[in-house]
Amino acid sequence: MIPLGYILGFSALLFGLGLYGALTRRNAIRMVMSIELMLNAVNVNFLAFSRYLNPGDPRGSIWAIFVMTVAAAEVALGLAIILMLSRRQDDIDVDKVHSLQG
Amino acid sequence: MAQWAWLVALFPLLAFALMEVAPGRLRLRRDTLGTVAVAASFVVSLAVLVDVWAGARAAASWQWAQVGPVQIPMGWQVDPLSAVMLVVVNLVSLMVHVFSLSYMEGDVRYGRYYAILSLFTFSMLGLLLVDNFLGLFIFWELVGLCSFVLIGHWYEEKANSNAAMKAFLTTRVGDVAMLIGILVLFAHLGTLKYGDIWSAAQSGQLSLDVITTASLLLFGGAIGKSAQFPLHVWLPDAMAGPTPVSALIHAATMVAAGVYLVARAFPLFSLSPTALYWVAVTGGFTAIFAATIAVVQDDIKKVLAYSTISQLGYMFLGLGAGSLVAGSFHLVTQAFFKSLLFLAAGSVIHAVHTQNLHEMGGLYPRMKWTAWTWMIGALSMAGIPPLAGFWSKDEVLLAAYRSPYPILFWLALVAAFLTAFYITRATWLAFFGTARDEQRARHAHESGWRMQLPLGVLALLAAGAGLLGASWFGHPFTHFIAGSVPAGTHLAEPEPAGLVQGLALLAAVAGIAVAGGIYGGGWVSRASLIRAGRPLYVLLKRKYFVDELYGWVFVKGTVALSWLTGAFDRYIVDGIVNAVGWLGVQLAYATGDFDQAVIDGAVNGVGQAVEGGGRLLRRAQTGYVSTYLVTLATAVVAVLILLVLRR
Amino acid sequence: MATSLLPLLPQLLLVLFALAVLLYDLGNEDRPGLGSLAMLGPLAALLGLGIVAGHPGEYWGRMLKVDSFSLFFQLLTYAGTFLVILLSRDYVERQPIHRGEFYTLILLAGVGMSVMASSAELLMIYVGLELMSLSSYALVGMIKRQDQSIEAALKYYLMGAVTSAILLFGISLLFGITGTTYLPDIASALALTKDIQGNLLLIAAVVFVLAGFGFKVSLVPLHMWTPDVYQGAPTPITAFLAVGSKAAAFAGFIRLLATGLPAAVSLWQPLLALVAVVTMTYGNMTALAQTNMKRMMGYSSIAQAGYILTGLVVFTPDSLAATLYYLLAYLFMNIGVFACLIWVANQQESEEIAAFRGLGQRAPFYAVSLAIFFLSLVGIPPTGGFMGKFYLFFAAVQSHYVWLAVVMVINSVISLAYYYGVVRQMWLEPCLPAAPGAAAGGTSRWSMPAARASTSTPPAAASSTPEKAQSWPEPTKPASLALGVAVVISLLLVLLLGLYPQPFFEWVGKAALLG
Amino acid sequence: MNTTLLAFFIVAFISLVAAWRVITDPSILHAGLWMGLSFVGVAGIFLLLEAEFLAGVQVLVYVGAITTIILFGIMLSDVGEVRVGPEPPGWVQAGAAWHRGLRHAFPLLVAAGFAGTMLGLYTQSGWGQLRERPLELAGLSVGGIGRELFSTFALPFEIASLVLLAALLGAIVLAMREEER
Repeated sequence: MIPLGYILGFSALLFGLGLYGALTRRNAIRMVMSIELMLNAVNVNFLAFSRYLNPGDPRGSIWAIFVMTVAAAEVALGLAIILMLSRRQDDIDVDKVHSLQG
Repeated sequence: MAQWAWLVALFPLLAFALMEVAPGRLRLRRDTLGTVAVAASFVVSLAVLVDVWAGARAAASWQWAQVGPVQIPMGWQVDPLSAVMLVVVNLVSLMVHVFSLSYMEGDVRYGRYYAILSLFTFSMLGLLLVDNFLGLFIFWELVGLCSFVLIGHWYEEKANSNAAMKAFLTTRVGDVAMLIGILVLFAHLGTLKYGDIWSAAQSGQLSLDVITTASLLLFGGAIGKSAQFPLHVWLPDAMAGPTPVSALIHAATMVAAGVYLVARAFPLFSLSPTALYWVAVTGGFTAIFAATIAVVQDDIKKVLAYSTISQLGYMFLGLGAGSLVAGSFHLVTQAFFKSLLFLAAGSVIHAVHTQNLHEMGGLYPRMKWTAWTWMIGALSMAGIPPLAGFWSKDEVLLAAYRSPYPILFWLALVAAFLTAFYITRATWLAFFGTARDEQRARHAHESGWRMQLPLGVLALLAAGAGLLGASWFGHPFTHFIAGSVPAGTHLAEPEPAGLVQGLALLAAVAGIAVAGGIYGGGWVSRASLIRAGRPLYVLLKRKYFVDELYGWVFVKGTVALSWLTGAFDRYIVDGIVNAVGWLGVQLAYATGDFDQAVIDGAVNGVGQAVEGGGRLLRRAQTGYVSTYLVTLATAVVAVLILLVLRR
Repeated sequence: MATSLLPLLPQLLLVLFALAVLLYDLGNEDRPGLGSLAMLGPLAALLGLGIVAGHPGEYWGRMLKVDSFSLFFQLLTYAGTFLVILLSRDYVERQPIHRGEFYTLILLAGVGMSVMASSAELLMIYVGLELMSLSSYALVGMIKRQDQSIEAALKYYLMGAVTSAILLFGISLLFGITGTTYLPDIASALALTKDIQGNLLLIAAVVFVLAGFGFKVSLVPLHMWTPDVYQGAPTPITAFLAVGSKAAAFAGFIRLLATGLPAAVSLWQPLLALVAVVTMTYGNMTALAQTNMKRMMGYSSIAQAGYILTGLVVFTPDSLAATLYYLLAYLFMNIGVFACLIWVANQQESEEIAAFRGLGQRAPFYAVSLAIFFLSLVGIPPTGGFMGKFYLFFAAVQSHYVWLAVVMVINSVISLAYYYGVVRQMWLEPCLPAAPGAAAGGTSRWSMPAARASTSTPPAAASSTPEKAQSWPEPTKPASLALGVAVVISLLLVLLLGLYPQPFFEWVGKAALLG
Repeated sequence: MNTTLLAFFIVAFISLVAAWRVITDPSILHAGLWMGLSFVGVAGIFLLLEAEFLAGVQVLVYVGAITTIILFGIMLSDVGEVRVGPEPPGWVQAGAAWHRGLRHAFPLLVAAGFAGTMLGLYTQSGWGQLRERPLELAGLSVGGIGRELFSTFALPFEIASLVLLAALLGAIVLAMREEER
């Protein structure tokens, strides 16, 4: 079978990729997508732990369901904010938004 | 009567509250309200003192709060030390209230001035009455707050509000140490009450290290509040406030709170030779340090400000030398003569509208009352018997003389000389000689009874209060004040020494004489020497019948003599006087420069460094969300890697 | 009754009022009394809290915990929510804000906060945190006509989402290590672990989880959203973030550390000690260089978070109680400051510190109150802030964290300088004339749609002659009663906490046991 | 190498490559689609973990809902890819340098540092080579999850609905076009 370490490694890489995207991209929507990748990695973690370390305890699955729910809500709200931004300026470059500083 | 002592603090508090909420008509009479309240307080405090003198004590305490197993009490107590201070504070405050009726008349914030004065009086009395360190700290901050508001009374002038801020910030530096000192005691003993702490310390519950640490930290607060080196820089600036405020807060009461703190905590300090040593050294150094600066000040209030710093140094010297009496006695007499000097200076300033000594002069004929009362204060401070300052300064010098560090005695003696010197100089420049500003001098006049009465009362006390501690009456003050510390406290009350008294008097007289010589153009100068020689010359001429030869010899001899005396005068006396003067002035400028460049610079520099750091740190806040995210993630991952690698 | 609705009463009432406000807003064009309806929500919740207080225990499958700790933070939350709505009443009239949604979201965020405080299950804490956060993101961006508001919302959202993912990653590791997310079970599982120090995965989990909570309470270096969001958000929301959000996050933080990770104290204690020192110093120093009042309060709140954190670092029953006491005082002094700020901003149409010029003459009541709130923030007696700091110092010194106490005291001296900057403006500088945009209406970023402006501003503003515009102090708008009430409430409590702390000491002492 | 492991490698590889493309694909629209693929890959992992229900939910919520919302968002905001704009203003030279350094050097280091450290930790701990334990179907079955969700976790479930309400409300208010009055 698949060793637990492989799955955790996959999730760490996925999370790292998401983190990299969130840190480097200037397009707000792309940043949101990267954050979703990170959340997916977390879900993989939850399920893996649930499956390997606590079989029979549904807590991991339930966490995953909650994370998905909240993620959906988060994306909806985030897109609304980005939409608002796109109406004020022509693109959604987060680096163009820096009037608050110092 | 002692059990009613809390009334003393109540009156000014009520007055303040009334002033703040009073409706229309009453609001206009805030001056009367404040004065009456302080007068009532004064009467009560007097009764309390009489009672306490007769042996009465009173205290009350209740539990204010409880933190886990630790109780925080709140309460008040009267003992000889606080009873005496209550009277002093009330009296000076009353005099300042009366004086201000005239001095502050027509001021834009006249009503507020009285309100804050009442609040200050309340806080100061509360500081004296409380029986625990937490209460002390609270009132300590409150008086600081009132001082802040009053220094900045004329805040339209930017310099004034800067001075207020400087005072507040500088004293807060000391407060940091003090609060930590209090907490150290609290953490070790679980109590804040004076009595409990004293008995715990004396019964050996605290190690010597803890006692020394706590004492020195507490002393940090005293250094700030009592403007000792190196935290003294705020006091001269605090002269930006109205002069009566300087008399009350920055001469007689609030600045004395530091001395009061050390005197109050004397049972603790006296257990630690190290702590006492540092108190004495700080005091002794500050005494001479500030005195030399006072010598060259041109602003009459600045002279008095440095003088106050110097005198407070004396008090710490006395306490540090192990004599509770010396410190507290000088505290009392200084309160009288220094507030007197400030109020007299206020009277002068009110009359001539300048604070510059070089724009005064020749005021004596027009302001005799002010001049005489000033001179009583000046002589008292210089230490001329039998005025109050003589007796208390004598105690300090004696304590220093008998202490393990006699070098401090000689320092104090030089400071005594300088004290006499600068106060005489100021006296001369202000009241005597020719008027250097005719315009101002011509319009100078006394300002009515409301300003003259306080001067008179304080002059009486500056002259007579010393008798309380005079050896002529068997040191009644010594026995009285000893009742304010627990029985086991080690009090070094040295026997009088004629040598010390003699030297002190000599220093005072010499100071007055040298100053009179230099500034008054008195007997020391060439002209007066010749005048002094002339009777001899005439006498000789009369006694020995005039012979031509003798005549010729005498004429020639006289000429030769006069040339000789002239040469002596020109080269020797002048030289010495000039050298002394020059040295003094140089020293004063040097210390003054040091004060301004180094100490002020350091204080300001720390402020600028902090602010500059703030500006630099601001740069990191670029406004780019990606910067923020990278910083955040870097921090988290870096901490993770560091922690992991450390295992 | 394990699933009784009774222990949920306060939260339920809050939700009910949130829905009522929403429905009323939908169904009614004029919406009179909308603010009052919203204000009733937290008041009702407070009443409900009184009933719940008699029923401590765990309900709903251990998801809901009613103990003195949760009661304390619920009370803090509801009081904060109430005061924030009080602050908003005037504000929303002057800004292009959708009032119904605004109040609803405030109430929902309040529910999130109270959920965070009243559970020992990480899942509940997480869901509560997200409810609070999502509502806050939206609330921050509510002034849609202002670029700064949008910018603040965007920054807050992006950073919040990333941190939330990091927090979740940490929780998942914790779940992997202990097999549970119920804090007491985590604690007992960790208690069996022999080598806590050497458990590297636990280190990773703790670091990530701390980052998640540290972000919400704005600890350096996770603080960078704070000044920007504080400045850009609608002012009542800034106050809400400063008091409500921070208190709730600290509730979760304390619960996590004290209930879940006490066994790992050697892991997080040194780390948090360092962070606390850096946080207070950074916040105070950077605040010195600010010119915008809200931004300055942002940095001030960072510094305050550092003070509060010391209570967790010391980690004794006394220090936790001190933390709670400080949070209590912190609530009222901050609300007070923001109430004064809103008042001034209404008058001057500016939130710069310079707008406080001459306030001492123009409005002595607000000026003196603000000065007292500042004294409390600095920690000068006789205010609640002093008592809180004193308590914290005491707890620190008692546990031989003297150096931490020293750093705190020195920091409070630094903080004096920037608060003084405002005080100086109030008394030293002459009055400003009324902002030029005030009468003309329509150019400044404070302007509102003409339609609403004409209904809400008195005709005096339109007909004011040039001479009258020159002669300040003639307030252009009537002073708001609600703001005055908020100031008075805060003032009373700040002084009460400073002068009569005993009942509060007892209360926080009990709450800090987390029993 | 057995088939499960092989399947895992394939799925994981697809998912990671898709994730990489999310970040790097020049077209934002394509990036959205890549994200959907990555989510499908994660659903595949769930399947391999024998969490069929979760895999289904993953496809429904992530691939079905979230990817769609994001694609809609891309269309609605009607913006192309962000082009490199001007560098930050000069007044924050120090800040700007910091910023540039952060932008170009740090993120890779941070992300790699994160993934590397975590991989190292997993290898060191006992988890690395841990194989599956016998599956107790009761726990992970749809019925088991459902029962738990509506008994033990009923309260957070209700609060999650409030989260959705708040997000919905916020989204509507923020995205609503103001009619210019």
